[in-house]
Amino acid sequence: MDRKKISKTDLSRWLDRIAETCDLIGPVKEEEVVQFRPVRSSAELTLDYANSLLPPKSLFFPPVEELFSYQKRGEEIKLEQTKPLEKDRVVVGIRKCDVESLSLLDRVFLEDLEDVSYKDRRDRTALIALACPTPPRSSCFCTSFGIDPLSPEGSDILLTDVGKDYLVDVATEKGRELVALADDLFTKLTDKKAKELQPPPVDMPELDLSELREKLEGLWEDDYWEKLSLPCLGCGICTYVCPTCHCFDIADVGSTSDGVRYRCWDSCMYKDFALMTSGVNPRPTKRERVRNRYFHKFSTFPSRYGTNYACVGCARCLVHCPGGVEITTVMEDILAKEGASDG
Amino acid sequence: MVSGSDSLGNGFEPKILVFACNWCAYAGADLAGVSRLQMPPNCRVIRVMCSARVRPEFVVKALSKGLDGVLVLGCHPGDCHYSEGNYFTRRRGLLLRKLLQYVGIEPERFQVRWVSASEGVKFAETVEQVTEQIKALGPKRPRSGVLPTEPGDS
Amino acid sequence: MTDNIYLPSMATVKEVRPETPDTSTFVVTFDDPTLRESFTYRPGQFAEMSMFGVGECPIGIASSPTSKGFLEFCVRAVGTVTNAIHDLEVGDKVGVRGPLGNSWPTKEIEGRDLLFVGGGIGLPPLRSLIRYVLDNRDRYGAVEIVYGARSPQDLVYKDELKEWDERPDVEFYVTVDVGDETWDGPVGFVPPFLKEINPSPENKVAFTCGPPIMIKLVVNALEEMGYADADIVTTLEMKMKCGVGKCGRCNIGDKYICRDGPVFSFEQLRKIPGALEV
Amino acid sequence: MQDELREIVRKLLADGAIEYFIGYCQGSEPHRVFPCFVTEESEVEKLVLGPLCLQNLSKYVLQARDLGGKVGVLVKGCDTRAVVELIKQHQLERDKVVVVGVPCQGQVDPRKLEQALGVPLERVTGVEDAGDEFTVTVDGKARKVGKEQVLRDKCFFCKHPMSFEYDYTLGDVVPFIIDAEKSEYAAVEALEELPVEERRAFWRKQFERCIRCNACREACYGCYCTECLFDRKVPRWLDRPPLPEENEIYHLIRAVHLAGRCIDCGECERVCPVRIPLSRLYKKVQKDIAELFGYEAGMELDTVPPLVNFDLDDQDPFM
Repeated sequence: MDRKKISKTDLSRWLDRIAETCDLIGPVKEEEVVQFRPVRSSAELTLDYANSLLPPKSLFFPPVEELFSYQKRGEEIKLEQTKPLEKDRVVVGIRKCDVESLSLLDRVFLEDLEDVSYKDRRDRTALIALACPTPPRSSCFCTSFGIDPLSPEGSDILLTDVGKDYLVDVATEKGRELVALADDLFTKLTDKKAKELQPPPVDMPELDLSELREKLEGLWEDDYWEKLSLPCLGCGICTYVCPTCHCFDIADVGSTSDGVRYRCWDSCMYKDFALMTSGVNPRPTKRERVRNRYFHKFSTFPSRYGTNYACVGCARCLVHCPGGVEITTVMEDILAKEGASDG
Repeated sequence: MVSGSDSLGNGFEPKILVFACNWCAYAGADLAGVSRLQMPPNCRVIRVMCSARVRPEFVVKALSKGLDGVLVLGCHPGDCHYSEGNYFTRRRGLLLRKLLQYVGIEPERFQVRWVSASEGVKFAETVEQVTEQIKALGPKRPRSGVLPTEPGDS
Repeated sequence: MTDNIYLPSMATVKEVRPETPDTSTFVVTFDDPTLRESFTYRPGQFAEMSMFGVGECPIGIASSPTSKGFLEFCVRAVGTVTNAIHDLEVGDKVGVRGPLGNSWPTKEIEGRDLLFVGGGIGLPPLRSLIRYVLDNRDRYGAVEIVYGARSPQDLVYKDELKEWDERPDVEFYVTVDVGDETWDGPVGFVPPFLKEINPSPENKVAFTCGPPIMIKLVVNALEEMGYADADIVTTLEMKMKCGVGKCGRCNIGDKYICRDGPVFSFEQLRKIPGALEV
Repeated sequence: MQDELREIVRKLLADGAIEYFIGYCQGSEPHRVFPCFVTEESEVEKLVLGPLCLQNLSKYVLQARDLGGKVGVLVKGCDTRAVVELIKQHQLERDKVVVVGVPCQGQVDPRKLEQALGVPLERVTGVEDAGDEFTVTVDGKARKVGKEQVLRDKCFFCKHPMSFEYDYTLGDVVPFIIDAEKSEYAAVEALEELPVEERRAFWRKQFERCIRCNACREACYGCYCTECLFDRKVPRWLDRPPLPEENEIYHLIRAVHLAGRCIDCGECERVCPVRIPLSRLYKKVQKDIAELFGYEAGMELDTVPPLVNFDLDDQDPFM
């Protein structure tokens, strides 16, 4: 791995140079909300931020996406597929938890039956991650899942704010190509020098989750879900701000002769999510829906895809839940349960 | 349902939805027809049993989905076939008109008028007047359908 | 399947056969001649039927892959999409995306005796396998079919039922919940009817499909008769959307019904939390 | 006051008078105060009161309607209007709920507080009412913050610091003076004065942002329909994809449906993750209802809601 540094002013120059050939995307603060969106110049970016409201999964799995359009011409119906990206993209400022979430989403969208538009976006996007500030926000808990918020793993380049400079870890070939766009702006560092600049590991309260899955799996029938679901309002915030949630709906907008089929985010917390036309709902009350969500994060997703857990500790759901359902408290409650009764 | 017009809005032919009460305006429309009164062809009439049948969401959805105007026609106050339906229409109309204006929809695009069964001429005049007003405003909204490329990008 | 897993292929309705007052069979062929030839599937798989402007709906393929060149879907008009499908006439276009999901076992059950228990609109998915078995008759043992519906007019595939009844190599039993003047056969629900027939579990695999309550009672009856969980196979009904195991709707345990199912043995289902509650 | 509350709830639970009590408790961090559901006497110690008790708990009474017994609920003066309106709209039977009224000296808007302090909220470990100001503990040190800086918008125009429909009450309000320096409808009026294109642009920008998480609907006490129009499949009123025009339909229909019901509890705006200024939409309807029909939601039990009522002399510009 190449380790370099770049001054903060040069970083802007470098990003602007990237923006000449690629679509540059990064965190932008508008009306007090930080969101990832395309920018024309690095001046629009807000790199001094905790984390974005919506996770950058939206760049790969957008909230609304056209799958294809259809048009009736005489007897025939013509389908027109959505075009791939026009330009390569560079996402700057993404946090490690969100980088990690992409590797979970990759399992869903790239394995088994491959989702072409997700793949196109993933393949054609370079990630310039931004190491988390020390101390991190008090609500964050990524380290509980074994995630190191200062690690370049999964991204192409990692930037670490070290005062007036950024420490630059170039992790991949894609990253090297980006640096090569403005090689003159970077100062190569010796290992020793880089180590001196490297901030100390992040100190975060850590939960021991080794027994979480086993304990949770014994709680299928537990009364806990009933009580946990009481403050839940049944809105979709937790799932929409979650970087690993991937549920979606497919819907046509338009007439029978002219329109678009969209894919859009959907939420397992909505009461009609699994409602069948027959009127049967396998998850009829908030109890089943809340239980389903936590099982999916901590048991069924990991079991299906062979991953650790399907949560990256970004704390978005915890911060935004209007009813005050806190995922960390849920984990603590599960861990505090005595032994596993069979469910 | 794209409203046809050239780039300058010339020749713009608006699409207007008319809800007409069965007991008055619908008959008024009929009378206008048999009297061979000239009327612009921009209106699509939906017959309702009472102007109070027109729920506000009918109007909101019609306008948001690209119609250029909505006209609700009911019996004159006091003449409702069901005694008091149009009094409720009046309250809702007052309120909805203000709300639509507030979110940037011109008041001409949503109108309520009282037209009795014998007022064939008033029906024709109302339709013509409303059509002219909306023509002058131009299309409600060029059909969007186009998405922002990424969330938050407007 | 096309490269884009969400893109349907265009097909044309070749025939519409009314089965019951609210259910019809739609015979469709792909418009692309290459696809028409190359399209393969296994009994028990389903496809998403697309009515543009209305949406998509997963429907089990009722034909057998042994009959080539066309697909049959038996559709009951219940929701928005299925009602739109019912408006289709011969020559109309429909989108078809598939084949999707797993299938009934066909290799594993070779040489064994087979019992099919269907209720109402639950017969079409079984029929795909029944036809497959009958078209490969020498590879399988005895075939018993038990079928029931609410009333005589709710029986689907009336002509085919007659054919099965007349075949010497098929034991066919049919019942209706409520009879009418045209009906002189047995009257009663499927589960007690099945108990009366009392088919031996010896070397047998049972396949069942129908309304959830019927499946539940049929499985109880089969277990009483001594069938092992592994030898009771069903196809699950669950809200499906994407059909490719991604949208999250049909999730039970670590399975997606649309991708890992819809066919499961009861041995599998018992291991999945919540699966039997559905 | 907190002790008094705990005592009342303890007694209600001990007597078996209620199935559970809906109050507030502290979340995993001190600045986070949430609804909590107390079922056991041992849990009453969790109950807290204070300027961060923001949620309108009346919403939660609706899900308790199917319980055999009663539930207890804590209401601030402003939330009482929701209870009154629910009774009036036949959504709630008065004798199915035990109302504990709490006097309120104004609530803190966490976003304003964060701005006023200039530090992230996570460093706030306590907010106490101190008359005309709040005492905020930041990093262990007490700081004074003027109420005019951090009060929730609605609190500037509070009409009911004291609950007015209750079974128990927790004392009286200590008077304090806040000069709002503007009318309750100032933000609405400012928009009303803009040219029509600017209003359109303003709202379009807001609605475009909406991700349709439904939080505004789910948090709203007035959204009590068993099946929401937006969830209905036949006829389909709303397409799922959050396209700008669909979002506009969603918000406008919600606004008309809540006309005469909205009590300006501010929950919709507070829970909105993308910060759409929804109060400005609902306040507009509230203003029109007041001006046109002289009605304010949730004030009295015996007035008739404006849209199921009429007056022969109502304005009539439709001749």
